Amino acid sequence: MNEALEEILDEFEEIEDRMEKFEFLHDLSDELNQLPTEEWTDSTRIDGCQSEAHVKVWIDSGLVQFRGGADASIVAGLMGIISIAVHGQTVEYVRALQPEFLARTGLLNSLTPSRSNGFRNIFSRVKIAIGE
Amino acid sequence: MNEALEEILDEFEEIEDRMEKFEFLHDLSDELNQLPTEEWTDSTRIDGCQSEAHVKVWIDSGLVQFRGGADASIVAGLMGIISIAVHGQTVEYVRALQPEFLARTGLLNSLTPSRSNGFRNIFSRVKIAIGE
Amino acid sequence: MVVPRTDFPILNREIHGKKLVYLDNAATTQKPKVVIDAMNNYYENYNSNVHRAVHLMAGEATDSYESCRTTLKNWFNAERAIFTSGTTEAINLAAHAWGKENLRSGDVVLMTEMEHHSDIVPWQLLADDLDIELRYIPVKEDFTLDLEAFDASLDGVKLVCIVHTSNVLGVRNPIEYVIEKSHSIGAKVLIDAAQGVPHKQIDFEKSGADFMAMSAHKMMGPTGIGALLVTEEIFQSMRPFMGGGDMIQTVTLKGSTYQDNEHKFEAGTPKIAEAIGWKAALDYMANIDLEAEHSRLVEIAKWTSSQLEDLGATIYGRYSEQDAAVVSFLFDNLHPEDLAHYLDAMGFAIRTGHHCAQPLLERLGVKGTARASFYLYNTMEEAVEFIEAVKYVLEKFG
Amino acid sequence: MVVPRTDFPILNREIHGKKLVYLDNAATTQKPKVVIDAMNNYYENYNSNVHRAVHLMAGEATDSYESCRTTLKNWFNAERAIFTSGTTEAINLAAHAWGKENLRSGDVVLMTEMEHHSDIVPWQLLADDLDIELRYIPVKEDFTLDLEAFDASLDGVKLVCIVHTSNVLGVRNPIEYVIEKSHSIGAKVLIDAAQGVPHKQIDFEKSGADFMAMSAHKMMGPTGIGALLVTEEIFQSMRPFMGGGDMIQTVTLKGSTYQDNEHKFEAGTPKIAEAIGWKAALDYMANIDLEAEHSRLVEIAKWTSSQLEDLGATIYGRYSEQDAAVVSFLFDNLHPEDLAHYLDAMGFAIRTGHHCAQPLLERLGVKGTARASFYLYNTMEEAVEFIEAVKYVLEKFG
Ligand SMILES: Cc1ncc(COP(=O)(O)O)c(C=O)c1O
Ligand SMILES: Cc1ncc(COP(=O)(O)O)c(C=O)c1O
Repeated sequence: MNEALEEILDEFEEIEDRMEKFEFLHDLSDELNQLPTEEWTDSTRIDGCQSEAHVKVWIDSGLVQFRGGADASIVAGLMGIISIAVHGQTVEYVRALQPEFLARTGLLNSLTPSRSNGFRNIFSRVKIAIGE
Repeated sequence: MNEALEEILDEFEEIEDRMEKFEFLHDLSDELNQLPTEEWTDSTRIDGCQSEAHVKVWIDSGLVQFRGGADASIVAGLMGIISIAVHGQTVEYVRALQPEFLARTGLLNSLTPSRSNGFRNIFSRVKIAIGE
Repeated sequence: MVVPRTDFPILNREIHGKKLVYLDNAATTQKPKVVIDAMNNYYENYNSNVHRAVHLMAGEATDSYESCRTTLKNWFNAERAIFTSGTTEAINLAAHAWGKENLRSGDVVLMTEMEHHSDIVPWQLLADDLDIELRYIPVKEDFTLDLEAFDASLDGVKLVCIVHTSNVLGVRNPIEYVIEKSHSIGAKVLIDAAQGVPHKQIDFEKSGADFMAMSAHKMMGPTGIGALLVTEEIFQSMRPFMGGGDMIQTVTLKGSTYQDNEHKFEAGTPKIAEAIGWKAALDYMANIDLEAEHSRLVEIAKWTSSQLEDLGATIYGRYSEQDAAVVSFLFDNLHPEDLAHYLDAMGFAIRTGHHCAQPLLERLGVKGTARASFYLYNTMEEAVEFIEAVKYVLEKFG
Repeated sequence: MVVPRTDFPILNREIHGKKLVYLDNAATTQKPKVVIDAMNNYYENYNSNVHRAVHLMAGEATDSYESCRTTLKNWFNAERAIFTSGTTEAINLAAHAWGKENLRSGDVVLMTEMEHHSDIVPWQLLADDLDIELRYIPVKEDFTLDLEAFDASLDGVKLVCIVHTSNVLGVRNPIEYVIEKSHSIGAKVLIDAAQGVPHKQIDFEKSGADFMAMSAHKMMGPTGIGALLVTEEIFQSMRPFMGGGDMIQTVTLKGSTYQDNEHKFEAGTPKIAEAIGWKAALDYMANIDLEAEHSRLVEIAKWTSSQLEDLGATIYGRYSEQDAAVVSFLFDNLHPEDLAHYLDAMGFAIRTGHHCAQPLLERLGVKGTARASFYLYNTMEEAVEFIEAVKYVLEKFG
């Protein structure tokens, strides 16, 4: 796990109050390279969010590129974390990364990939993009 | 309720041991006017017994006539009780009779008319025969 | 009067360290202890298969199971009550067992835009098989059905499928009018009563409906069971849907004959514990003054909606006396999914999304709503706390 | 080793003042406390609808519900596990969702004379709709399938439906042979594993079967739930059976698109508490040495059958190592229904009748049998008591 990600997850673990966690998460959406709404298509859409959530993941010179956008701010914040986790990282590094790190935020009410849980689906999209 | 029936039900209530109840019941099948097996037809068949159970009920000069036959002896015994209850009685009398008296034997495990509970179905057949 | 909250063990639950305020009752309701206990008692004292064996526990289980049917028939004044796994299976049963037998090429099934997916998709699937036409009664700006459009759509209609009370709007539909009008042209009427039966004791026979579908879990009963009520006339015109044990009279290699009672449509080992739990829920409801409770809840919903409106929300509903205490709303500047997460952090359970009624939401011009739905154990205090919480969220994230 | 009988609250039950000896396990099994507790825990602490809401309890309920699927898939090594209300609905699902889509006029479905009604009637109903032919593999004098007749019946066969273990005879069928042979002519195979799965951990993928149906209640789980296991290939060739909530991706008035996972075949609010209870049962089984237990039970059955034979009974079964501990028997001079009543008076629960397998009983030339079936919590002592009780009955009423 890269240092920036470690720091953020440590920070989440330190915050006890769930609303404060959300405030912190809110700020993380700034870390996200925005995928402009013009580029939102069926193929960028993430299932399982009740909001519109889109990501685009590709590999450039062996490094994972991540852009995202969402109309719900919590989803955008989680995209921010995922971006910190994978954007600009090597494919090998991302391959080794397991989605469980998201649980350390303490914000996931459910671990099942499903309609109400797009968070994991976002990360799955990354995994698919690197050919897993 | 006629006297003979009352006596029998009292007797059942006095016997505590269930096996003894069954022995007593066994003897009651002798009280039954037999419906000869030659007369067993689809229309005499009682549903809900696992055994072959047949009854024929008709009215003669205003009095209910009951004949029955069964290859299981408990069913034959219960037919014996029903015969004591209704055979030779007036239609009015039988109309007033409710199947609940059978419960006083303490032998019914279930009160629901169903596949495993032909006893009530036998009595229903009597009720149908008198036009209820 | 509120039902004793202590009857519901789950209400002591803490959510993220906060007291639970459960406002997702249109999705499923909580269970009183008597319901849980009735099922435990079955499993701990007389668990047995039904209808089949002569031993004592089989008799007890059969009596208990069938007494749920009796209770259900009495509660709804219905001639026939077929157990299903819920509203959805009940409507699918109607589509297969009645629709396939009784609808012909060119016949029309008329639904409403307000239907839950469970009362749309079975008919779409049926239309794939039979060459029938599907039509929909539109919803007006005031969230009620367009009855003029209904009147004008009846040509060729053989079946009208209508939701008693909308799970999104809380609006209670004029089923009396729809039934009368439909019958006058010889069409049958199916009522999706999933959201109607939890709040009101409906007289099925008096309603004149031909079919009525419901789920136990939305009326304090367990998951996994529901029912289709039908008239005797409909019952006699239904063909077996699923085949198997318990629904047959005789089976030979050449063919089978079927039971002539409800078992005909209840293939296999039935939902025994579930029926027993449902009966306990109905018995529990019988002790509640449902009409008074309903008024109380609608008042709470009305108050809640007006407060939300004051806070800037758009409200989807009207809260007349007969409607359900379901408040659908949206804020311009706060995504409902975010709101639901923030509220969850404070202990409030609400639902957001399309509520399995996408056509209705499309008509409303939105992708989803936030929905707070109230039930017997909810209090005005909880509504007040809910509004406070929404205010807090708006201040912080709005 | 016997599983701790104290794990099963019901075993303390008294029947007519006598200790319960429950020998009706082929009809349904008793539940260990952990199963009952798991469902209570759901209802008392996180009852909520699944897949739909973001609040905490919805997440917990969804995780629990889906983890039952994971446990099930792992236990059986299956790619796809679709929840149904039981074996019967599972087979009906196969008939509707796969059969209707993949069978053509003239195709043959081959069954056995040993099938439970649940694996006969769905195909008879399907044959009413499609112009398909039904054939049956006969049962031989030694209570096994006539495999030569099977080999000779394969012409035109597209699907073979076979019971893993007979609920009447206890005979375990040579499904390996049947699967291999069927696949060699391109036919699919459906296994009715209702009586197989309680006794043995079956590797679905390794078995090569295409479909496998089962009920939770026969393996210590609750009523109201079961599953159809299918291969990915079959899964992809199945069309939705029932329509409604949870199985759709999008619904419009024009038509709908469906989920691409198992939810596609699980319309409506699922059997949530039931899935949670079933998982607890599977977890409980995982701690039992099933193979050793199975040998122990077959030994008991073999002993029981030989004792009954000594008492003059005709025995329908053979008790080889792989068979189930199910003893079907008949006395010439004592009607089975009478016997069951007398035994009930002494606390013994056995089953009598046609066991939902009328074609098999017709082949055996009898109307019904008495059946004692043993499960994990039964002991050799109980078998001894059972034989004593039968002797007593014979002396008194035989
Ligand atoms: C071999 C067999 N198949 C199917 C079934 C039907 O199972 P269920 O009634 O749980 O659907 C049973 C049990 O009765 C059975 O023993
Ligand atoms: C109006 C309406 N109809 C049908 C359903 C479906 O009920 P179930 O999921 O219990 O089958 C629901 C609940 O989700 C509903 O609110």
